Amino acid sequence: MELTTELLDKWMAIFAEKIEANKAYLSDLDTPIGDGDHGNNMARGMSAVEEALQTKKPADLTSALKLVAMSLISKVGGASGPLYGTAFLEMAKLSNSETDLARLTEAALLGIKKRGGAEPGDKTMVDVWSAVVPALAKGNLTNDLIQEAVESTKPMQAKKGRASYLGERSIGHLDPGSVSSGYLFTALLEAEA
Amino acid sequence: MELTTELLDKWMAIFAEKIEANKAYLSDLDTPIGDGDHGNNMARGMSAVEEALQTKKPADLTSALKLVAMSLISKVGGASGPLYGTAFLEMAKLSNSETDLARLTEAALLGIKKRGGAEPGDKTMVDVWSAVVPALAKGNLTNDLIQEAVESTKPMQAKKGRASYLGERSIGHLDPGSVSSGYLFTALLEAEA
Amino acid sequence: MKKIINDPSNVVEEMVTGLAGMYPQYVERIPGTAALVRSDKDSMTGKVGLVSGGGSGHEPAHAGYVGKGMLTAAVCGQVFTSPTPDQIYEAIKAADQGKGVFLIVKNYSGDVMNFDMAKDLAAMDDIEVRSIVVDDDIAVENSLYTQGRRGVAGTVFMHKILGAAADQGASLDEIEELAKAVLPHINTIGVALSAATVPEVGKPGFVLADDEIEYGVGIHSEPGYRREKIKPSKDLAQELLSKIDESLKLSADKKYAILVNGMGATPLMEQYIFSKDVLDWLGAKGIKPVFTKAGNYMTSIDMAGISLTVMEIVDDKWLDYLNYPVKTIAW
Amino acid sequence: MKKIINDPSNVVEEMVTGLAGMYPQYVERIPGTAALVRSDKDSMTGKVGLVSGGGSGHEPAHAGYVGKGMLTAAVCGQVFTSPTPDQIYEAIKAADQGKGVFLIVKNYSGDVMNFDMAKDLAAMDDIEVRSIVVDDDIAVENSLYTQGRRGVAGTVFMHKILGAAADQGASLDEIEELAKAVLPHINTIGVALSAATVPEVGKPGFVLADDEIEYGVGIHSEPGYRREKIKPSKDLAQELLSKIDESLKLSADKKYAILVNGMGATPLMEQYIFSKDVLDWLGAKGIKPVFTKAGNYMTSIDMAGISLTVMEIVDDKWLDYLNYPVKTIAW
Ligand SMILES: Nc1ncnc2c1ncn2[C@@H]1O[C@H](COP(=O)(O)OP(=O)(O)O)[C@@H](O)[C@H]1O
Ligand SMILES: Nc1ncnc2c1ncn2[C@@H]1O[C@H](COP(=O)(O)OP(=O)(O)O)[C@@H](O)[C@H]1O
Ligand SMILES: [Mg+2]
Ligand SMILES: [Mg+2]
Ligand SMILES: [Mg+2]
Ligand SMILES: [Mg+2]
Repeated sequence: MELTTELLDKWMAIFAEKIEANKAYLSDLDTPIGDGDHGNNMARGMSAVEEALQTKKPADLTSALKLVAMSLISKVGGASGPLYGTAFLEMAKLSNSETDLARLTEAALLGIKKRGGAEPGDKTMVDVWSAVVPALAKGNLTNDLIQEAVESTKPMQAKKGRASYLGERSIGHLDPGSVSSGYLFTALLEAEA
Repeated sequence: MELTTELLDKWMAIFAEKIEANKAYLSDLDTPIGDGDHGNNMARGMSAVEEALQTKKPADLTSALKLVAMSLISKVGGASGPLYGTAFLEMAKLSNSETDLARLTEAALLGIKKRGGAEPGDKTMVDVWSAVVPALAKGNLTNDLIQEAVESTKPMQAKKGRASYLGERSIGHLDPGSVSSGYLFTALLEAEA
Repeated sequence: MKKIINDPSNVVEEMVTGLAGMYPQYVERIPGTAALVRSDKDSMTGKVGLVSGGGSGHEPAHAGYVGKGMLTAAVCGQVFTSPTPDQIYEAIKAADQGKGVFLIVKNYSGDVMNFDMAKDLAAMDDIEVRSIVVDDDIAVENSLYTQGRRGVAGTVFMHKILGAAADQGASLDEIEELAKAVLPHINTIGVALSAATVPEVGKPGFVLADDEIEYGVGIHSEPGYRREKIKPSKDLAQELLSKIDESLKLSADKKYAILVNGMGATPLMEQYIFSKDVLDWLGAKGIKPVFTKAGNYMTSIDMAGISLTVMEIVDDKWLDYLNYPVKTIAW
Repeated sequence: MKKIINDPSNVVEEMVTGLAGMYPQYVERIPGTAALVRSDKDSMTGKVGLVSGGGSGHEPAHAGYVGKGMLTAAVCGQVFTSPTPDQIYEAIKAADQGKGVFLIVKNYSGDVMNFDMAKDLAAMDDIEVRSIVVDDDIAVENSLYTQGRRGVAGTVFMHKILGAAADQGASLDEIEELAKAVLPHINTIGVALSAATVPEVGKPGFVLADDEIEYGVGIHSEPGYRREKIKPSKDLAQELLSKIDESLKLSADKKYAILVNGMGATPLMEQYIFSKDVLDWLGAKGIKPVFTKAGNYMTSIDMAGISLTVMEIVDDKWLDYLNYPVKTIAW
């Protein structure tokens, strides 16, 4: 499937809505195994993304992706800011030559892994991204698959990010960044529909 | 009546006992209108006085009074230390030429007034001392007179010391320094008896 | 009471030992006392000695201000209790270089009397001693019929100004004159969010509800002049500044030094926010202070709260003194 | 939550304004950012720039260490939240004098990633940027399989040492080499009596009972390794020192620098008492530290508690760097 500026706009609008609606929930998830700010961080970032897209109306896909990336990078802070920012920046870079969503998200995932050094199983957003990206390539991404990937982080022990300080005590909690990444991809499915 | 080293020893021993027995009470009195340490201050001082008298065994009245003064001065601190210390220092100075208790306490009272600037009615130990000293001169000092002088500080508004910060709120409380001075003079009566 | 201490009755002894152990380059303990004198003896030669002190619990005051360009010695009393004359006397002797010694005393009856007695003791040694009694706390009505205003954070400005003058060779007469000239121009007032807990007492001096503050509390948790619901920092600044304004008649034509002082448990974050509100209030009046400082300078153990000191700089020399370099732990 | 603030969501903005307003002689705000750069531009000329920063709430870190001989610029993130790359990038640009810029980053995933991204941005401007990630908190097991040790109070020693070297003209290569050499010799560990309250959150990160303490708590109130009843200061010192001993193998033949650090609400009285206990413990082992300091250097808003940093001085030059004079608000 191809990413267009129209699709990106729709995607981001739906993602922003989901984040706003689940802001408190995301921060609550971040409380026992983090510092309780993931919802606020993401909400701050996505409202900046929405404002930037609406006021600057970027002409092409590359500028639009770059705008999303820069808004996230400069507004979210913490760990999730540079990670989400890197994801969109990598998509922006590739978008000059490639607009296939599977290829773009592959590049994004590579960027996230490089930026944060996390691998699948470390209880981070990488767990969701690395389940979703191959499914996108195969054209079989579903809400169920996303949900399963999100839930898979619950029994994991964190190896990266703040939750890793807790060692075994991180087990039994959903990873907040995985939950927000889940919203990102369900938003994509809804935008495509 | 004449002050001798024997009488002074007895006087101080009884005073020290009274202070020790009423340490908590004196500090409690100092809580609503002061900083809650008068009992501790006096107890620290009087145990130093007792130790000094017993270990150094001063040869004459002047050295004994000086020893009492220096022990109080160096151990009590706060407001009551220099006041009681000055009282005994003034007695020591005069004791070379004079051993009459009325004359000695007169000098002590003058010293207290000069050191602290308080006058009768200011709700300080001066209220007790200035009732007691003339009675000593007239030979009619009684426990009742002492008690009356102590009680007289209750309705007063403090004009000196920490309690004066409270203004009208100092009314209705006994002045802790007056209560300890009361013990000093009842101890004297007991020592003489 | 949850405190990092060993024995509540031994806190001053241990604190002084720790302080002297950590900062041998600045202070050394006078043997047999809880008083500290400058380690840098060369810096004292030929100069008037400056001695201050008081009850402990106000750290970094007073020992934190001992060093070249500021105090010569500081005496640490028991917690919130004036030091005794013998200790002050030892500090005077250690500070004396034949040019006389000047005492900076905060206006509490205990301090005033104990420092006075120490003065008497020193006089017997032919050490010339003068003193100033600092009473900058305008929360207390000044009156001939009470102990008068208390000495609080503004005392640190006095230390700094006299310290600079002494280091530049001012005589005892000149120091005394300077102290008297500066004194009426220093005004301080504070607000407390919670009271201090004296280790030996084990509970706070008073208890404020979770949403209550008290204006005008002293540095020993003496009661203030009004208790009310917590307000935004802006409003606290407004309250304290208007009291100071009444007293100093703040004007855009004059020069001011500002000290925002944390009481011990108040984070710098709050002190800087409050500082902004103070600068904004002054700015609206056209006043841009010529000297500003924020931090924990005259604390009240673990009290949460803040005090604001405003000093009118009547003579530009005073500003030079404030800016004069020092070697101390805490200025 | 009782705090001297106005709007919980605006504390960083107001704090930075207050700080810059109170200390114009040391720092100035980089327009449009929450970053502060040295006012003394002359002191920067021809020197490697040193930039640090992180979430706010650690005051006086990091802006309090900006000035000649120490940091060139500091970036203030939201409370306990890493600053964003664009802000760090502005600080890098302001600090760059053509000799390259060195970043001192505390080991938190957010900080590491945001500073890394800023580095990428600067690379596009042909500014040479290197960095060190400080991870001195030995309360956290060091492991390839976790984020690793956190960066805490020992970071201030890194600021000081690199700052002195930079001021003396060290090249970017030399600074990087020095940073790498120093890093493994800095060990820190702390104990908390209460947790910090982030203004926007409004309640403490965790709650300890009136007689409980927690060892190994981080500077964002991250959980520690053991919770138990409060102990005397001596025992706390013993616990923290024995952990450090395990890691550094303390020996009378080696030289050490010590930093006793208050977490924000802990009075200096307690810090000095704890310092005495630390010095006593070391003394019993025949160790007399060559550099010692106690105070609030890397705080956690209003957390009550203390941390102890021990650094082995492997090269005497490091001691010179620690003693090198600086012009900052807070060192
Ligand atoms: N190194 C990493 N690699 C990938 N994802 C990470 C990493 N560190 C943290 N995360 C993700 O970031 C999320 C936390 O984000 P957030 O709470 O906004 O930042 P912070 O931890 O700085 O407060 C985690 O739930 C996790 O999914
Ligand atoms: N200026 C003064 N003149 C006479 N007595 C005073 C004066 N100031 C205080 N006192 C006496 O001292 C007593 C308090 O002593 P204490 O509690 O030991 O000292 P502090 O007030 O320094 O804590 C008061 O109750 C009062 O009797
Ligand atoms: Mg978080
Ligand atoms: Mg008292
Ligand atoms: Mg007292
Ligand atoms: Mg965070």
